[in-house]
Amino acid sequence: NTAYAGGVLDKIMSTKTIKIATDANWPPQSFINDQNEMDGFDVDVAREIAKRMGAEVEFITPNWDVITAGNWYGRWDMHVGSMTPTKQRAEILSFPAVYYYTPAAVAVHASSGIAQLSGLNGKKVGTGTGTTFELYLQHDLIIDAEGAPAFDFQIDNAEIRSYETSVIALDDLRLGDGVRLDGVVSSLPTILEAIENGYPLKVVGSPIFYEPLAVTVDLGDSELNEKVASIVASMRADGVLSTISKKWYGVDYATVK
Amino acid sequence: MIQDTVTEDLLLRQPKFIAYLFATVLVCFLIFDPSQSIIGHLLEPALGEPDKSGLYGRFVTSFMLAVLMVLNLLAISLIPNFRLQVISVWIELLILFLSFFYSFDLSFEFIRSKIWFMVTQGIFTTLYVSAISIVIASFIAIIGAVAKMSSNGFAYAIASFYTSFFRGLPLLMQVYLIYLGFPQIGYVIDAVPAGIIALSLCYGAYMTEIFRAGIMSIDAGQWEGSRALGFKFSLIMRKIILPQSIPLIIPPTGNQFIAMLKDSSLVSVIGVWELMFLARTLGNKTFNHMEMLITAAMLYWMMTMVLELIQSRIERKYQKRQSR
Amino acid sequence: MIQDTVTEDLLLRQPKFIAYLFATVLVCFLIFDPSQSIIGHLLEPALGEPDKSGLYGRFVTSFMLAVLMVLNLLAISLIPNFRLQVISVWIELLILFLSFFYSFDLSFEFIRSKIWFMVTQGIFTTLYVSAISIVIASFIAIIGAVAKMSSNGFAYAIASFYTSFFRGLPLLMQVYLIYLGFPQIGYVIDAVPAGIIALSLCYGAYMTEIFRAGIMSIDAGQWEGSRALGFKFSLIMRKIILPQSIPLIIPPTGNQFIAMLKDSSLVSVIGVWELMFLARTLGNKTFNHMEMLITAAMLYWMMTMVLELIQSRIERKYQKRQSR
Amino acid sequence: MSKTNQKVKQPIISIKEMNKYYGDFHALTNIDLEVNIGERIVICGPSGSGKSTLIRCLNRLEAHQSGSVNVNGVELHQHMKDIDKVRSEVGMVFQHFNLFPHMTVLENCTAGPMWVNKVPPVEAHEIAMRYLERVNIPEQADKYPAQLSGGQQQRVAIARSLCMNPKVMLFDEPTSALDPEMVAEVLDTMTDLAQSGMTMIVVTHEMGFAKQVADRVIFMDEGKIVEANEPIAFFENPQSQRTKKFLSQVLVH
Amino acid sequence: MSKTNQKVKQPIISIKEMNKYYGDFHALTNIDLEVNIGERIVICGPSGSGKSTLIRCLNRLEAHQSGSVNVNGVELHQHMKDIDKVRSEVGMVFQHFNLFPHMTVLENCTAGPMWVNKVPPVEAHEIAMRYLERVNIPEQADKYPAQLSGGQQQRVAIARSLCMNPKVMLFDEPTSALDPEMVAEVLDTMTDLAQSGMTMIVVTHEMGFAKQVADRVIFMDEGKIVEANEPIAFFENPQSQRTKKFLSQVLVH
Ligand SMILES: Nc1ncnc2c1ncn2[C@@H]1O[C@H](COP(=O)(O)OP(=O)(O)OP(=O)(O)O)[C@@H](O)[C@H]1O
Ligand SMILES: Nc1ncnc2c1ncn2[C@@H]1O[C@H](COP(=O)(O)OP(=O)(O)OP(=O)(O)O)[C@@H](O)[C@H]1O
Ligand SMILES: [Mg+2]
Ligand SMILES: [Mg+2]
Repeated sequence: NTAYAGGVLDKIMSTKTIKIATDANWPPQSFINDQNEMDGFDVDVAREIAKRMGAEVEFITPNWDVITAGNWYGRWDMHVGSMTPTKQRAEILSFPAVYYYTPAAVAVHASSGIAQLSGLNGKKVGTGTGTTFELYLQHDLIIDAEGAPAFDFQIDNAEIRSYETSVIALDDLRLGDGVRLDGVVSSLPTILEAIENGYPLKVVGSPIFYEPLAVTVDLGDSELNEKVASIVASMRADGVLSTISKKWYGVDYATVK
Repeated sequence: MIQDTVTEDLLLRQPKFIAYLFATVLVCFLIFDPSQSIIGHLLEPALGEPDKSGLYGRFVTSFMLAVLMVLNLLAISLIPNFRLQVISVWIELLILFLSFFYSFDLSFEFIRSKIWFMVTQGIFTTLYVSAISIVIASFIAIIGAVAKMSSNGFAYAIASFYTSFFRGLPLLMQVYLIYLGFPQIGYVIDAVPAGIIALSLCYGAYMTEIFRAGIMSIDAGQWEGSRALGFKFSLIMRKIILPQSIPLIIPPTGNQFIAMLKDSSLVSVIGVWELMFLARTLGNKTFNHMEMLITAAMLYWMMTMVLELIQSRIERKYQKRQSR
Repeated sequence: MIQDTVTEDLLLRQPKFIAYLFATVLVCFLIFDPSQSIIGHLLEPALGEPDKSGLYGRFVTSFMLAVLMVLNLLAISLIPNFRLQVISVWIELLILFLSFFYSFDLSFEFIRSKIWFMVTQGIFTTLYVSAISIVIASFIAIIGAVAKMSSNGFAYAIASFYTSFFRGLPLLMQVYLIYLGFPQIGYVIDAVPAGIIALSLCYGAYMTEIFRAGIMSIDAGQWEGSRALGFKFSLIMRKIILPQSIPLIIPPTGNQFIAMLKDSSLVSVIGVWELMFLARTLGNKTFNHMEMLITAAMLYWMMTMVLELIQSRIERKYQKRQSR
Repeated sequence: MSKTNQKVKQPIISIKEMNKYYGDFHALTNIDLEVNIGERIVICGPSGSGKSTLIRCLNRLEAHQSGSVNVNGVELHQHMKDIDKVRSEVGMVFQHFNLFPHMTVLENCTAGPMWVNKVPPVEAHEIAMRYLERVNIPEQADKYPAQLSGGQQQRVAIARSLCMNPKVMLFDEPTSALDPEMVAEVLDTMTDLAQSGMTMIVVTHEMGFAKQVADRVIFMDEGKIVEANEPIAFFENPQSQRTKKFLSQVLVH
Repeated sequence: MSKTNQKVKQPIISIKEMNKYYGDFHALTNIDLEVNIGERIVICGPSGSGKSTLIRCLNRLEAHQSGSVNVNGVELHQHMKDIDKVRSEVGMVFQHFNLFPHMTVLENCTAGPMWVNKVPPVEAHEIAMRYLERVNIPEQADKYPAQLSGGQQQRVAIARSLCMNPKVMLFDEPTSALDPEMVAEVLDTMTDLAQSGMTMIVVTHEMGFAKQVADRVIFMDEGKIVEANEPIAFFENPQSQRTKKFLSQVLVH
C-alpha cells in the first residue's frame, strides 16, 4: 500500500525538491515569522538537511493527527517537527536520526508559593493533549530512544487538564495562581519564550525529563533513512546543529548534558 | 413535487440501457484501476499479485466487478416493494462504506477496549452540553425573533446586532473570546459553562431567524382573529402563534441540534472531554487515530439517526393534530 | 408578525419605569462589581486604586455607570427616526464590544503588521474554497432533492443514505476520511481538493433539504399547469419550478454560505493556510493570540456582513420581479 | 346621508370625516356614517372599493389617519389605553373564518370569555355550548376546525364572536369563500341573528340577504360612500350611474 | 345515458366503466361518458362530488384504476408513451389560473408552442398575440400575471391553452375564484369560444352559462353521474330528488 515508498530518495534527487512537513504552531521550533514565512529551530534544521541533499525545500503544515496517522503517500517526504520516537510510533513511521533533546519543565504562576515539583501533587496541572508531557503526568511515559537520559515521575496524582496545545494551558495559567491551573508541563523553551513575552510565570525545579526528538520519514525507504542519518550525524559533528540550537535557545540542546 | 401519473419504463428493463450501463462501468473501472486497490487484493488468490498481473489482471478485475454490479442492480430492481428496495440499497451502501473503513487496517481490539469509555464519557458530555445549549438557544431565539419584528428601535437594534455578530463570528472564536476574554473583565468561568454560553449564543442567533420565519409564516388572519377577540400581544404569542408555528420550527431546529452535536466538539479546545476530543486523544498514544476517528464518526452518525427519528415522530404528531 | 395599530406608551416615558430600571442596573453593577474590571480602571484618577477604594469605590462606580446608562437610553429614545435610532444603538454596542476587545491590551502594532497577509492569503483562500464548494454543493443538492422526492427506489435510497451519512458525520471527520482514506483505495488527492470535496459533499447534504423544501413549496398548480400544456419533467423543473423557488432557496443558501466561510477553516487541519489557520498561527511566536483571533473575528464578521448585503440585494431583486 | 330607517335613535358607531391612507394610496375618503343600536347595515361595492378597510377601521384592525371613529362611546386613536376592551365588545367574522386550527371548536369558543373576560372555565363552557346550539352545531364541539365543512367553520366563527357577548357584529364577506350549497346555511344563521335584534354591519354581495334583512344598504366605490338607502329604494331606484352598472352586473349571474 | 344533442357523431373522448380511488376512498364510480367533436358539456354538482376528479382524469392529471379513458383515439394508462402529446392537444383552464408568475403574459403564451411544439419564436409570438387579441387583452402582453386582475388572469390562462391549438378544452370552475364583477368578462370569453365550435367540458355553478351554451348538462353526486340531459329539460324538469334539491339551493342565491 505504500505506493511511493522506496522511491522517495530517488524522487527528491531527480526533482531537486523536498517537501518537509512541520507544525506552524510551535514556537520557537517552528512558526510563521514577521515576513510570513516558516521560521524556527526545526525549520532551520530542515533547511540545512535539504541543503545537504542538494534540494530546494518546500514546507507543508498539516495537523499533527494527519502526520502521525502515517501513510504519507508522497504528500511530503520528511517531517522535521520535534517528534519523540517511541516504539509504538516506530510501527507506523521511521525515525532515522535524533537531532536534539529538549528538556521538559514545569511552570507555575509567578505568584505561586510552589517551589518543588512535589508541591503540585494532587493539583490542577495543564498540558497539551497527546503529548509526552501528558504521558509523563499519567506516569505512562516510556522513552526508549538511544541516548536519552533516565528520569523519574516527580508529580503524583495531578489533576490533569489536557488542552489542544500546551500554549492554551499557559494562557490559562497566566490568569493567576490556581485560578484555572496550578501548573503547566511543557517544553522548557516554550515556557521560557512565554516568560520572555511577559507571561507572569516561573519555572519550578530542574527539567523533569529530556525528550529525544527525531527526523521522521515514511516507512520503507532504507536508502533515505541512511542518507538522513548520515546528514544529521555530519551536522552534529561539524557543530551546525549546536549553532542553530544556540541561535534559537541560547543553549546547546543538540547533545545531552 | 407532484408525481406524474404516467411512469416511464424502468431503465433497468431496457436491454440497451443495461448494455450502456455495463460499458460505462467497465470503462470507469478500467480507468480507475481497481486491481491496485483493496478489491484487487481480494481477488489476489485468483489473479496473483496485483502489481504483477498487469493489464490482464486489470481487465479481469474490472470485468468481474462490472458484471457483479449490473447483476446486483438488476436484482434490486426486481424487488417489488419500495421500502424493501430502499432498505437493500441502504444495506449495500453501508457494506461498501464499512469495507472502505476496513481497508484502513483497523485494530478492532483497540476499538473494543475504548468504545465504552467513548460512549459513557464522550457521548454523555456531547449530549448534555448540546441539550442544555439548544434549550437556552431556543429561549434566546424567541426573544430575538420578537425583538427583530418589533417596531421598537432598541429591541430591533440589539437583536439585529446580536444575530449579525454571533452569526458572523466563527464559533471557535466565540469559545475563545468567552473563555479567555471574560477573565479579563474580572469573571472567571469554567470550560463547560463557557462552552455552553458560546454554543447558546451562537445557535440562538441562527435560531432567531428560524423562529422569526416560523412566526411570520402564520397567516395574518390568526393575528386579526385574535385581536378582534381582544387578546393582548403576549397572549396571542403564547397561545395562538407559537403553538401553531411549532411544526414549522421543529425541522430546522432538529437540523440545528444535529449540527450542534458536532459543533459542540469545539469546546474540546478548552479541554472538555467530549466525543471528538476523545476520538482525537485516545488514539494518540498508540497511534490508533483512524480507529478512534471512525468509531466517533459512527457514534455521531448513530446519534444523528436517532435524533432524526425522534424529530420525524414529533413532526408527525403535530401534523396529525392540525390536519385531521 | 402583524403590528398592532395601537402602540403602547413607550416605557422610557414613564418615570416609574425609569426608576425601576435605574435601581435594577445599579444592583446589577453592585453585584458584578465593575470597579475591579476595566471600567474601574478608567475611573482610577477619580477614585484611586480600585483594589483600595473598597465598598465606597464600588458604589460610586456603579452609581455613575447606572446614571450614564439610563441617560444614554433616554437620549436614544428621543431620536424620532427608527433608522437613526437603530444605527445609534448599533454604534454604541460596537463601541462596547471594541472596548471589551481593547481590555485585552492588544498590540495594534502587531495587528497592523499582519493584517495584509491575513487578507491576501487568508481571506482569499477562505473565499475561493467556499465559493467553489457552494457551487458544487448546489448542483449536488438539486440532484439530491429530485432523487429524494422520486418514486424510484434506487434514487431515493442513494439520496437518503447520502444525506443521512454526510449530515451525520462531523465535517472534520469527512475531511480526514477523504484526505487519509482515498489514498487507501489508490488515489492520492491534495489538501485543497480534498477540502473542497469534503465541504461540497457535506453542504450538498444539508442543501439537499433546502432545495427540497424550495421545490416542494411551489404550488401544485404550477406542476398541473405545466403538465396540462404537455411539458416534460426536466423542462418543468428547469423552466418553471427552479426559477420560482430561487427566492425561497436563496436565504437559507446564504446562511449556508456564511456558515461555510467558517467551516472551511477545518481544511486547515490538512495544512491549507486559510484565515482561521493564520489567526491561530501568526500570533504564536510572540504570544499575540488574542490580537490575531480578534482580527480574524472582525474579518469574518465583515465578510458575513458583505454577504448578507449581497444576499438581501438578490432577494429584493427576485421579490420585485415576482410581485409587481 | 339619509338615515331613514333607524329603530332606536342611539348611535353605537359614529364615523366623522374619516380618511384612511395606505402609504400614498387614499383608501377611504371623507367617510361619514352613524350606526344606531339594533340597526342592520349591508355594504356592497366593487372589489377594491374599500369595504373591508372601512369595517376594519371600526375595531381598529386598521388605523385611520384623520377624522374620528367612535365606537360605543370610545374614541379610537393610536395611543388609546383600552383597545382590547373595545375589540371584545365588537364581534368580527372574516371571509376566511380565521378559526384557531390547533384548538377544538369548543376551545375556540371558550378562549375569548376565559382569557379576556376572565370567566371561570365551567361558565365559559356553558356560554360556548349555548352559542354553538344557536348556530346549530353543538355536536361538533370536540372536533378541530379542519374537520368541518366551510359552512360549519363559518358558523363556529360566528359562535366564537357571540360568546364575547358583543354589542355590534361586523361581517366581511362571510359567504364568499364558501361552496354554493353552504352559503345558505350561513345566511340563515345570520338572518336569525338579525331578527334577534343584534346590531350588524355586513359586507356582502348576497343581494337576496340585503333585500331581506338590511335597514340600510351602502354602496361604496373608490373609497367613498356613493349611495346609501333603504334596500327597496336602493335596488329599485339606484341614484348614481356607478350603482346602476354594479347592480346590473351582480344581479345577472 | 342520453346522447340527444350531438352535432357531429364522432366521439373525441370516450370513458367506459371508469373507476377512480384515492386510497380507499371511491372517488368516481362506473363513469360512462362520450363527448363528440364540437359538443359543449357543463358538469355541476355539490362540492366533493368528483367533478374536478373526472375532468382531471381526461388528461391524466389523475390516474384511474379501472375501466378505460380514450382521448382523441389514444387510450390513457400508466405506461403509455406519449402522454405529453395527448396533454398538448387537451387544453385545461383551472380555478386558480395557474399562470407562471415569473414569466410575462406573452411568455406564458409562447412557452407551450415553443417548448412543446417546437414552433420558432417569431411564429410563437404571432400565435400568442392572435389569441391574446381573441380574449381582448393584447395590451397586457408585457405585464406579469400578478399585475393583472383576476378576470384578466383567467383570460390569459384561456389564451395560453388556445395557443396550443387544442382539440378539447377543459374548464374547472373557471369563475369561482373571481370577484362578482369579473365573472362576466370570463364567461363572455367562454361563450365566444363555444360559439366558434370548440369542444368544451366545463365544470361550473354558473347556471346562466349552462342554459345559454351547453349541449348537455351533467349532474354528479358522490362520484356518480346522477343525471345528464339537455339544459332546458335539465333545469325545468330535473328527474332525481338530489338534482332538485341542488338546483333549488344554487338557483336561489
Ligand atoms: N395593506 C394594504 N396596503 C396597501 N393597500 C391596501 C392594503 N389593503 C388594502 N389595500 C388597498 O385598498 C383598497 C381597498 O381595499 P379593500 O380590501 O378594503 O377593498 P374591498 O372593497 O374589501 O375589496 P374586496 O371586495 O376585493 O374585498 C384596494 O385598492 C386595496 O388594494
Ligand atoms: N388527492 C386526493 N386525495 C384524497 N382524496 C381526494 C383527493 N382529491 C380529491 N379527493 C376527494 O375526492 C372527492 C372528489 O373531489 P373533487 O375535487 O373531484 O370534488 P369536486 O366535485 O371538484 O368538488 P369542488 O366543487 O369542491 O371542487 C372529494 O371527497 C375529495 O375529498
Ligand atoms: Mg374585502
Ligand atoms: Mg373541484
